[in-house]
Amino acid sequence: MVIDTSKDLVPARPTGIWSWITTVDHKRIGMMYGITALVAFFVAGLQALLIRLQLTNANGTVLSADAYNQLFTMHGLTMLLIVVMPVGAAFMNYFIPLHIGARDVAFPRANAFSFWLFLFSTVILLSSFVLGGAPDGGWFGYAPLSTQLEEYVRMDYYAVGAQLLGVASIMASANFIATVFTMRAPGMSLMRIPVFTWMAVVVSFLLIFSLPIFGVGLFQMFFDRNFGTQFFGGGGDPLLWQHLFWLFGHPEVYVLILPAMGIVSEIIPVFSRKPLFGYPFVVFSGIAIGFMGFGVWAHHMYTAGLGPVAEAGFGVATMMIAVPTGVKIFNWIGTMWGGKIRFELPMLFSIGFVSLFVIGGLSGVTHSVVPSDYQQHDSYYVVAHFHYVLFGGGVFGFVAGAYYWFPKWTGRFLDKRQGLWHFWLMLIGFNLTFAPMHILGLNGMPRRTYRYGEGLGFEFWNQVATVGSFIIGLSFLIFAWNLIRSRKHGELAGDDPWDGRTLEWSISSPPPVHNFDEIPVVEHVDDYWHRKYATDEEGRAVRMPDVSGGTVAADTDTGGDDSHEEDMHMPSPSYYPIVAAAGIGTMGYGFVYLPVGWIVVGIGALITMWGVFGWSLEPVTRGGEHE
Amino acid sequence: MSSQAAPVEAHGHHDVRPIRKAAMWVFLGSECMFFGSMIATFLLFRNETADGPGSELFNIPFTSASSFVLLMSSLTMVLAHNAFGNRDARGTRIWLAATALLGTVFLAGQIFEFTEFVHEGLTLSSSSFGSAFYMLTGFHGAHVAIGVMMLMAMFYLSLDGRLYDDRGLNVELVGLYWHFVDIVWIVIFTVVYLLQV
Amino acid sequence: MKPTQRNREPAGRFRVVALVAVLGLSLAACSGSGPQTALNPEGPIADSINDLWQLVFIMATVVFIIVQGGLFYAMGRFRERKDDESEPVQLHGNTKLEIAWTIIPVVILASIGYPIVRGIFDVRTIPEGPDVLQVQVTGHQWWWEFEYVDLVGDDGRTLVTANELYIPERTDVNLTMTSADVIHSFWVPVLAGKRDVVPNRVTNLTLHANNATPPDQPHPGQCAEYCGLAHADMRFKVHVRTQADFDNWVEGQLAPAAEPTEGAAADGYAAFTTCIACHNATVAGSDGVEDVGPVRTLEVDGVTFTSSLAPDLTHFGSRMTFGAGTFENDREHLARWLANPVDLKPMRPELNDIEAGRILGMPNFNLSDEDIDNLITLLEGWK
Amino acid sequence: MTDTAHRAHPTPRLYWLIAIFLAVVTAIEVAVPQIDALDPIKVPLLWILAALKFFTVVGFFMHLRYDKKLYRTLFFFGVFGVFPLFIVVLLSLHAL
Ligand code: HEA
Ligand code: HEA
Ligand code: HEC
Ligand code: CUA
Ligand SMILES: [Cu+2]
Repeated sequence: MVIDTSKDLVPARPTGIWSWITTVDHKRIGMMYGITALVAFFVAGLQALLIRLQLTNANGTVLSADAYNQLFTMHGLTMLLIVVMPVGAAFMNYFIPLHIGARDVAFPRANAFSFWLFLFSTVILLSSFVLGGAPDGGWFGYAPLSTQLEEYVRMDYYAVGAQLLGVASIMASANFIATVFTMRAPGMSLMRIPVFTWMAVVVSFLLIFSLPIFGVGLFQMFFDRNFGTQFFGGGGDPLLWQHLFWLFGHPEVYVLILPAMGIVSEIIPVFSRKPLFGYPFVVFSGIAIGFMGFGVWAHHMYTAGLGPVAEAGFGVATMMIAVPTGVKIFNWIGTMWGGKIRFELPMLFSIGFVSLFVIGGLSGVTHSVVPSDYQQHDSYYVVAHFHYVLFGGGVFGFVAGAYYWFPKWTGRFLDKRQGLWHFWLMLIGFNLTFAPMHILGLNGMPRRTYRYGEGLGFEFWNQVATVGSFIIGLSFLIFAWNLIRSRKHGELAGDDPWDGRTLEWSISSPPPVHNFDEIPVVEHVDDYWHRKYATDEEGRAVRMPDVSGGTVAADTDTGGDDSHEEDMHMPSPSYYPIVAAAGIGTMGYGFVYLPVGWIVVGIGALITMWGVFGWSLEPVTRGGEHE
Repeated sequence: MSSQAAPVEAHGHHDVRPIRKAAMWVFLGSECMFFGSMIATFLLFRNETADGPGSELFNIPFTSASSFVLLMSSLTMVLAHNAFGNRDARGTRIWLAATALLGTVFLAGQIFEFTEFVHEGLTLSSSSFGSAFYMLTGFHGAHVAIGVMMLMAMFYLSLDGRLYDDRGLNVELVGLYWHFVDIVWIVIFTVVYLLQV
Repeated sequence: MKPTQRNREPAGRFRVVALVAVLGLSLAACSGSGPQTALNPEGPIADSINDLWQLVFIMATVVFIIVQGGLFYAMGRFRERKDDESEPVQLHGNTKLEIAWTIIPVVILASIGYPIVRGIFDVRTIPEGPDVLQVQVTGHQWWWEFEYVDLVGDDGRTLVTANELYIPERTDVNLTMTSADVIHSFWVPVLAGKRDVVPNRVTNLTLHANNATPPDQPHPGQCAEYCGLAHADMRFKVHVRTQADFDNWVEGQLAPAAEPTEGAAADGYAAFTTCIACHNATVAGSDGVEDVGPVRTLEVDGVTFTSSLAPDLTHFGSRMTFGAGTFENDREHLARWLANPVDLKPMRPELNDIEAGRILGMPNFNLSDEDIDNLITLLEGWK
Repeated sequence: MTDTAHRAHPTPRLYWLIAIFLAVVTAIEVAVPQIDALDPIKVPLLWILAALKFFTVVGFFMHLRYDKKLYRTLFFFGVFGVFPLFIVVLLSLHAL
């Protein structure tokens, strides 16, 4: 893994556990997000398999109602907040600086802090299983059910865990926004940023503006549970929670899908050997989705009784999100059109994404038809819808990204044969699992039910779904094996294995600590491609003879000489971020177990102070003078 | 939270100050949503007093005075920033202290007000109105308190002339935060106090 | 330009066949099945929803076929070929095309805007007039309480029952609903969409059934909002009757239960004193008609709902099911219920607080087998 | 990228004037509820006055008038975003 840098002013890659704990390198932080999320995916997937086992037959007896309710709640929470969001964060951390030609994110230590806080929140949430019971109020924790049983700490875990995850995400998002807006390489105007990074920006804005609302809701839930306030119970209003939750919850679903859309927008051009069709349209449609995503939250509340006018308004607004989303779909197909499509694994998964996401999106549009949704709401039809968008969309997209960028992370390919098995099993298993749920839902099977009676005709399709879910499980076992093995033994890939278009392919695999020997000067969208290819009079790509891919970085003839850095001080490692995060995590546990927990809160506060003070007094860079 | 790292040289020709300011402004935008949610909650419950005490407890002259104090702390803050910009360490120090002092006076007023109200029977749990009122003004107060602490940290740094070191947190950022806390109170004062009487 | 591919490979053709097969199958599967389906409506409201659904489903299917068709076509047509060394034209976009595929979806969607809005008002209009049957519904963790506010017996009591709703055919029924604890949702798919039942709020739902149901095949319904532990077992039944049969039923229900004087039922009645801490029954005894258990009400937004601690048992014997529509009302199940309710249905009776009105299930009273037997005889006798 | 070309910063004199202005507006605000004649327009009037103070502080004390456009964009997303959202929330809960 260690690269020979030969120039001694280039920082070397440190090794050892301690170097990971104190790291402020965005690439390592990205890796840690990714690994945590992958582990969490297996945990949440295992929970899903238990759910499926329980539902295989009418009146299933595998799980108790109590266990089942905890499992589906944690399955949903984990998948959304601890799997898909962090996977997004993993890719963003790793690739935003590479995409915009920067050496790191704007605030490397805050970045590390975000990760550690995320990790501790994850630990808090998952540890609830063994410490008094996991949250069991559904992932959207509707009040007053969620505030009802004060004697159970379960929903305190929810309130605290989600709150801390929120803080971590807000910090990470502010970091990404500051990075993209202020640290782009010379020439990297906004309309030259790779689409993935654009989507990361949109996602960051969505989080920045939606998480505080959720935060207020969580505080209110927590106060109702612990301090006797009356936000949702008593004289309060249960629908207030629903508004606050979905004001966050709906933008959140676009937080989950936009990074995957960004990844697919990177992959499809590379494997079609054509630029993205209508780059500005794709970018603006992403921004439009972000804006519109804030205006449709109440489509989760059609049956709650908002009144016909509000329902009609939100119904129509919701439908219109199909428009910018459709633009993306059509532009992807437009990119493939007239191209030269190579069906490498990343491309296969991307096409899977497009195909399955359309199904999920269309079922979303049927939801937005309000009267229809009176029937579909809280039935398995919704479960089918969101797994198609989240799994068929999100997970397919992220897996595509993993196959695409694995060579950049490790310098090696993931095995193609195993990858093909993974793809086909996942595709088949996925459709077997979730397509039947449309039928179940329309035929009246409500979601979140730990058992269903005989005579309703639910057995057959449930059995199909269970079989399908195990096929998905198998496919991911193959994937896990592939990841573990290929890291050390995969086929060597070189720096630019796919003939890539964006800047990350211009540097070595894995990238050096400082990313770029020289900050690149950017002249085009897909700048790296344009360094390799010109177009002939017909508009076809022609490879330029003198530049060989992957070695551009070594040549020093690009860019002005003033961009050559004399000293390349990278931010120095620091353990204060993890200390501060651990302090806050400790406080979190204290808050769960109030009033006894106040002592723990106090201890946690002290640790946090230590971390924060140490952090602020510490010099910023190794070479940086302090005092 | 607010003391963020800044990789100075790592970014070559980038001036780090705009990066931090951008992050601060984004954070403030986010805070708008935070306070907006609580203000909306208060509006929702403005009449839900469960037949207990409600807005009739408000002492408008008193709160007007403390609002005025907070408003003027924005003036002292901007003067501190101005002095800081002119590399006038003494001026900076004096105005920082004045700002922290005014903030403390505001907090004292709020504590006084809360104890009054609790005596009258308006508590966090007495009604939805009480819950929303204390949550909103309480979180604002917490913001003021954090602001005062940051001001004192700046003051302390100014004593041994370390104010101009490159650091995650500096007078300008603290100033932005402080003004923000003030403008939030402008809205709260109107919505919670003036509109209710 | 590339040479056009004249001869399609078998692989391509297979894909098309597979696609058509899958689509056909899914279409077929989308016709309703089972008694709880939303796709075989039994009344005009569910019908109008279903019409809208069919419209949108067809629209979505067409879009689906076009998009997947385009995708698969592109995959087949533009895949990399071994013999072809040329690079593709580097087309960056086509503004006209892109505007077109922005506008077309807008038009499609706008075209269903009107039916949607009309549909909402169709379904949401609260029926009025003397012919409308008014029923008040209170959701409880985890059972349903129904009060027919306009149906009053000789003794001045309204008709109160639990978990099984009777309605006359071809009549508008207006449900006025609230919840005693957390949010529930009232859902009878064959008759109407669902409607949440929210504490502190009043919501309405209209039911209208075309035809009477056979006595043993009521329409199944279910709580559709997750409401905690036994949400899955918070079901109910809707019996549709001809007007005459309905009137008969009403008459029976309005009469009080008789206090048994001898035999197992009388012994059961003695044991029943435990039960009336929570359950009410209206019993005609030696000193007249009396509510033996607690009768409680809940006032929400000016509407007064009965909100009992536990299901009214006056006419328990006439119910087909119990435990909120979950178990057959027969001796075997009842015996298990009375021996240990939590064994049949998950509940949290250990958290009950009768004083505060918080009931989270029926506790185990460690009744003797004999008591159980007698209680069953009593309850089954109360038709 | 690094254009830090600000407009000329305001002077302390201006700051004092603004503070006086803010104090006057506050006085008006406190007076408005006392004047019965203003009752019909009290609510919009108070909102407008609050907005006036709000944007004066933001523009001058926080230098948003003089600073990069980027900051304005970032902040105004929050400021102007929050209003429509919660107006709709309150309307749908019949609280306005
Ligand atoms: C990745 C996450 C994701 C995404 C992207 C979406 C996308 C969409 N969702 Fe989904 N949704 C969820 C995740 C997601 N959703 C989740 C998790 C829930 C359940 C939460 C819970 O209850 O637990 C949910 C629930 C949900 C509901 C509430 C259902 C209910 O509970 O009653 C509704 C209602 O309107 C809805 C609508 C939509 C719409 C209209 C879109 C649109 O954005 C889809 C747009 C895409 C397309 C339409 C396809 C491509 C477009 C074209 C090819 C153009 C041509 C098309 C037309 C002309 C129609 N969703
Ligand atoms: C990104 C989000 C995401 C993803 C990827 C998934 C993935 C899966 N989900 Fe998920 N699901 C949600 C998000 C997601 N879900 C949400 C938000 C809810 C709502 C929760 C709520 O109502 O509050 C939900 C609810 C939900 C339900 C409804 C529960 C209910 O309402 O009662 C069901 C039921 O079948 C289900 C099933 C599955 C299955 C089978 C998978 C599979 O795809 C999982 C596949 C993964 C694995 C299988 C793990 C990998 C492999 C191993 C662990 C090795 C072991 C393998 C073998 C032994 C074969 N999910
Ligand atoms: C602490 C309160 C309480 C007491 C005392 C109690 N029950 Fe119950 N009972 C309940 C509750 C609550 C339910 C509803 C359970 C559900 O379906 O969720 C119920 C349901 C029932 C049902 C099913 C009703 C239906 O229509 O679904 C029967 C029958 C019943 N109880 C009989 C009895 C008998 C007999 C006794 C006395 C030995 C008794 N109960 C004592 C609380 C109580
Ligand atoms: Cu009641 Cu679910
Ligand atoms: Cu949504």
